[in-house]
Amino acid sequence: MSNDPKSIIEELSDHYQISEIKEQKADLLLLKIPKEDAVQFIRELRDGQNYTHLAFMTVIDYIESGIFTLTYMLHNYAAHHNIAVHVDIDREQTEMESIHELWVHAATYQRELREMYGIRFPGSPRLDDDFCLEGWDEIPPMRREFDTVSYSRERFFDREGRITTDPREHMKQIMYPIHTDND
Amino acid sequence: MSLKDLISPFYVWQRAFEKPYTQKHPIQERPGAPRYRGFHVNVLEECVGCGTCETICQNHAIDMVQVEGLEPKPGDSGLRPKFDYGRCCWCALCVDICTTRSLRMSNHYAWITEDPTDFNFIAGADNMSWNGEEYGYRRDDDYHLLRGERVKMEMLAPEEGLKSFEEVMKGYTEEQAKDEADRCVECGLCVATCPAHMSIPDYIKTVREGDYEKGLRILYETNPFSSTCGRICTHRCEEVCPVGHQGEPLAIRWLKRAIVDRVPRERYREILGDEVVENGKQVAIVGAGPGGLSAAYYLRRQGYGVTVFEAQARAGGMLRYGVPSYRLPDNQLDKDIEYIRSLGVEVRFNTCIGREVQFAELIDDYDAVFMAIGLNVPSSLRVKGEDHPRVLSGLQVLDDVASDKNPGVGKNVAVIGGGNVAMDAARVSRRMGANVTVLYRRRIADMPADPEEIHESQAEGCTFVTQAIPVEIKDADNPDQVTIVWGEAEMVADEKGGRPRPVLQEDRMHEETYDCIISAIGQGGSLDFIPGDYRDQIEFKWGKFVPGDYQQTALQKLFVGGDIANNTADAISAIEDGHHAARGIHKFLTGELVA
Amino acid sequence: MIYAKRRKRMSTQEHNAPIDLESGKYVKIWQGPQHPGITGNMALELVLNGDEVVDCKTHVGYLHRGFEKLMERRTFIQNFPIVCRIAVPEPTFNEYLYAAAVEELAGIESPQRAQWLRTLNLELMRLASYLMWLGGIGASFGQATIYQWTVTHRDYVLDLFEEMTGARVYHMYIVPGGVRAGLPEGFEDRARAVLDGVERLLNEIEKVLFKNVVFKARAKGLGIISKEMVDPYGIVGPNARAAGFTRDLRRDEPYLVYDQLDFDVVTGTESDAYARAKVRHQEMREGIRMMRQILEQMPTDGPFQAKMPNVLHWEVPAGETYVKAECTRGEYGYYLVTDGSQYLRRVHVRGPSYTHAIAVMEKLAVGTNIADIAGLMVSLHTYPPEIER
Amino acid sequence: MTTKDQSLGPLANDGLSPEERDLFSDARPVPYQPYPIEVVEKFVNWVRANSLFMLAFGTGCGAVELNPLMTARYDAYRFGFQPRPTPRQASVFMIGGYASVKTLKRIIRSYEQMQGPKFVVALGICPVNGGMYWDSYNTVNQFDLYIPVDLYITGCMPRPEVLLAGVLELKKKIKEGRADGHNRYIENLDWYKANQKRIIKNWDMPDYSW
Repeated sequence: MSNDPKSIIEELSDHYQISEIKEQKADLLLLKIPKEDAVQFIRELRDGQNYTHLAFMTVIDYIESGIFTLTYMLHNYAAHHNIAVHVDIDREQTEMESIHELWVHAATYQRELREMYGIRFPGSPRLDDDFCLEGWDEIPPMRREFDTVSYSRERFFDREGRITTDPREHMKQIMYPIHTDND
Repeated sequence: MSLKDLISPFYVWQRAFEKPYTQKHPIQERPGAPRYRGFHVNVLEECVGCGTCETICQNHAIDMVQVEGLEPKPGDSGLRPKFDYGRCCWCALCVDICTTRSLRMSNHYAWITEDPTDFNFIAGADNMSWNGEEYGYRRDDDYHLLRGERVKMEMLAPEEGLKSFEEVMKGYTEEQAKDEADRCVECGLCVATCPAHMSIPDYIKTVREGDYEKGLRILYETNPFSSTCGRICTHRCEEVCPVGHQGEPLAIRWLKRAIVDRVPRERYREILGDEVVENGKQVAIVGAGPGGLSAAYYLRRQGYGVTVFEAQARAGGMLRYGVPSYRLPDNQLDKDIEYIRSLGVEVRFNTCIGREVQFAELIDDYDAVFMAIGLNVPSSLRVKGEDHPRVLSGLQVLDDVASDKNPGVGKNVAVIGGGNVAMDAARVSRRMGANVTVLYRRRIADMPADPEEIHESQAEGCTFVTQAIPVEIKDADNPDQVTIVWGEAEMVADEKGGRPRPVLQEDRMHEETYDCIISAIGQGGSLDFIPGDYRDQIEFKWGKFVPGDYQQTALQKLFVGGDIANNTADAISAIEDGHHAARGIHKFLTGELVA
Repeated sequence: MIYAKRRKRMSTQEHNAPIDLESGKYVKIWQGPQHPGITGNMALELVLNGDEVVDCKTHVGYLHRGFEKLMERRTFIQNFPIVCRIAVPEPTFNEYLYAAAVEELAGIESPQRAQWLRTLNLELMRLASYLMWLGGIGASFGQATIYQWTVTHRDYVLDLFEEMTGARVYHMYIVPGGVRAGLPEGFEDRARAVLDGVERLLNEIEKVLFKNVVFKARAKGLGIISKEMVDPYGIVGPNARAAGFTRDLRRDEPYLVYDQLDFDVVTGTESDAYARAKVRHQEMREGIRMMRQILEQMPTDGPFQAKMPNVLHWEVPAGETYVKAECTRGEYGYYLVTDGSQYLRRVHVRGPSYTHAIAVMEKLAVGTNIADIAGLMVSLHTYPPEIER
Repeated sequence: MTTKDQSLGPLANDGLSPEERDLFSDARPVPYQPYPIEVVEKFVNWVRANSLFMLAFGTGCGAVELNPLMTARYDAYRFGFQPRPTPRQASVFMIGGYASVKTLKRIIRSYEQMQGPKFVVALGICPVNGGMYWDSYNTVNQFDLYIPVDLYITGCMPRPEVLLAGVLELKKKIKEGRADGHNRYIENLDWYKANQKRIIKNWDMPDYSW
């Protein structure tokens, strides 16, 4: 078995539709895989290619194109190499196969993603338990359309009595008030 | 388990005989380290209220507020940062970014209170116990969040420059312009100082973003002479740029040029979207200099019929005849002027008021008149013999050069004066192959000319003789030459606190002979064409108009501006006068402005 | 021998027996969030059969501030003060990783001197963090003296930080592009004195804690992480090293100047709480060794900050990277995604406590005596704030 | 704040199910009444001030500087200040910086379980005006809307020295009989409860945790 990440990917390309391969640096390779094959592909990397360590899994919200991109960061201890597996899933019908059987701690990540983004991972343990939040009844807070500032202002109130002045406006009002009031 | 394991822990008793760790009076004994990031201090006199600290604060802990006794002035907004210690996290980014380094931190850290609204104070202004503390966090000299060095602009080597009237400053490349624009902190202090109040931070932003079309639109909101100003503006904005406290200020003028250089003239109309809808009213403008044409542009945009009367054969006024083409190439000036004329502004050349057209006609025939006739009478040296034929005026020399005439300066020239006209005359003479000596009453630092101009003149080989006061001009042995007598001066501090005065030292006199002497110590205006009955209604001072709000005079239809009506006598002020008068005329003609 | 016997005697719970809370055989108790026997602000929901834990559920989120959200709406420089707050007792690693990730994406290289200063800062932080932890493990097994000593010595290390960076806890020293200042005058000598003091302390702790019969009796055999558990649970750092894995990012994938330093990767074999403590104890010595080398070899002049764009409108090119470092608990990582704007598209902070305090803790707690839960938890070295962020 | 209204009836406890309601007291807490004789009250205050028991609950990052405060170098014990593991024994609550909504719920329970008169010291900037987390969706910005605070110590983190100074300040305040947060809470209980319930969505505990 070759340890060279590129040949691994080449080898796997025969069976999987790997796209957007990018070598970010010597020890990090990014690639994308269709949703259907993702878990099988990750299993293959873990069992066949020695990528035994799941550093983390997370998601990137591309709200403008309506997708969530899941990232599974796998690590090969022998080769000291990371592969980031990207999987695009729909932003509205957010569901993804669970990988808690491959790594126990993946269940915790999946719980977090369920809570913070609303992604469902059927079968993942304690998935619907509260993780960080309690009694949350808004849209999941990490989704990009959630505006944390206005939420905080409405809910927790800033202390009153603060006023700020814009230097440019202030100078304008005092030094040349009539020089700009037209067109 | 062994006996050793049982006994081993009793080793702790060994410590019983040592000096205890406990600090007896921790509160008193432990001031913060010399670098400790404690409570803020601000040196109010050094702070310019640019608000960069407020911008960078990720916690919104800083408000810019008015402080009693501090008024806005050029380069200082008069505001000072007020800290909310219910927000501050003592990251000291505000200290790092502070343009003047006036904001610092003390090493005090104790503040306990019952009332949460207490934690608000204006550093330096409010009486806090840590004000003036010696220790505390300061930005390290080798650590910068802002760059103090300006991006250098490529320029013609002095020896090359001397050979022709080719433009000396080459302009920024796109890359350089972005790099320079990146230094801006977007505080906007420059806006108040710019006579035209251009939206400087906004157009610099467009350079950064590479959106030159938007940049041009922003420029034309306040300045239709952007190509010109991008080259020869007196850039008072740069003098107040807070980034300058860290080294050099932003090259605001050149960034303006960077925008205009990248937009072809043919696309102006399309980009600016100027549509003229005639409103039937007619305005006369006297003088096709920057002031007059600026007014023409803004009035035309609002649909006024505009007729410009120009005594010379070409438009541009002092920009055309007073600024040599190695600083402002003709085609660049034309770029600005052509666009204004393309909107349908009619210019009548070789038409002088009082000669071809009478003042009263203008007042009677037009709905309003804007007068920006400029200064074209050289000031007198007020020394004996100054009407010597070999004493030329700086303006005349420049005028001749601009009109492709030989001013005949000779091989050996003395230029008297320290302003931009003097520098221009000196450099033009150098290009004519003359050796040039510049005589100036005060020191180089006191010269009203742009530092770059002075620097370039020196680079091109002009000799500067400072603290030199002309005393007499007399005939030389050779009738084609002239002799000047000048005396050395000592700078004497002014009792009233003004700038130091040069005082002639009569025992140190010099006598030198030149092919010609170029006098360039300033200009005055001529207002003789205004008939007496009108004259009585208008206010004058030192031979200039004194306009009221919106550049209006007591003669309601008459608006004035430019060098003849202000004391700064530079292009950008004239442009603003024109723009402001256009505002005023519009208000006047729509009935909003009642004098 | 005696220790293993004790454990065996304890367990009365049948393997995989269903837990019926109504049966009266079990009792459910909460440890935390307000409890002296919990690390930080988190909670364990324990089901007990007698004093044996038969089920454990962790509850986190008491410290959740939504960092990843907040960082998405701050500019790159504005994130620099905030990242250190993610892991309170060990902020510097966050600063370094954030800076390193941003530098990588922006194509900035920090100068050599900054690299040395950063390494020194990280190693000092490791020492301070381990000292705090050592006190914690002492205290959780009833050895409160250790706690008094180590926290005080940690304070001496914090004094060094105060001199070097201007703050005790949140240093905000490693800034994208370099560091904020060089070392103050005479710092090296004071640092060496502190290191000497800590080294002496470590020798004493060897005698007072590691040879202590009580500590041995309680920590040995507690919370054994089998070799097979390590990868499926994502166990890293000293916890994995105590199980015999020689994995250390400082050696395996050297960053900063670690490739110029001479140090050993400490491992253990027993993989119980005692072994984990021992590994960390030994690592502190290695850390001190490293710091002495750093103080010796570090360049004392030259720039410590790279040329930076104007941070007020700093746009980092679109890209994505994962940067990691070996913190006291293992692989600490920052995953940054940028989209070419002034703001981050996404940041994910990978803290080792994430798995240690939840998946691993839930597994190891089962079968443990309730009295040892605190010790077990400390032995895994977890920081709740980095779980919840 | 609303007017002090003690004529209100028992607490509603409407967050609890009917069966649970029987298990909890619905009595309203009573404000602390000073001893009628001034000297006695002064003496009692002096005693109180010199045996302050802090609740060991690290609610936020501020807790990290409590460790040095309680250990050898700063040794707060000598000032009559020491941590206790349970609210029943504690009289001082040190709010360690920011409070997330989830923690706030536990803070309320712990605070109510403490024996009166009790004192609250808020550490750091976050309880004052949100601090670092002013825009976070999960941390409160003004802590005094939910629990009365007797003393604020600014800083991020406040150093052990200033914590110590804060303790001394608190002692002074108690001796002068001005530390009345406890009574403020009870007298304006409904106002505080309304604030608390507005942000704690799953209010499943009694209105006052006796």
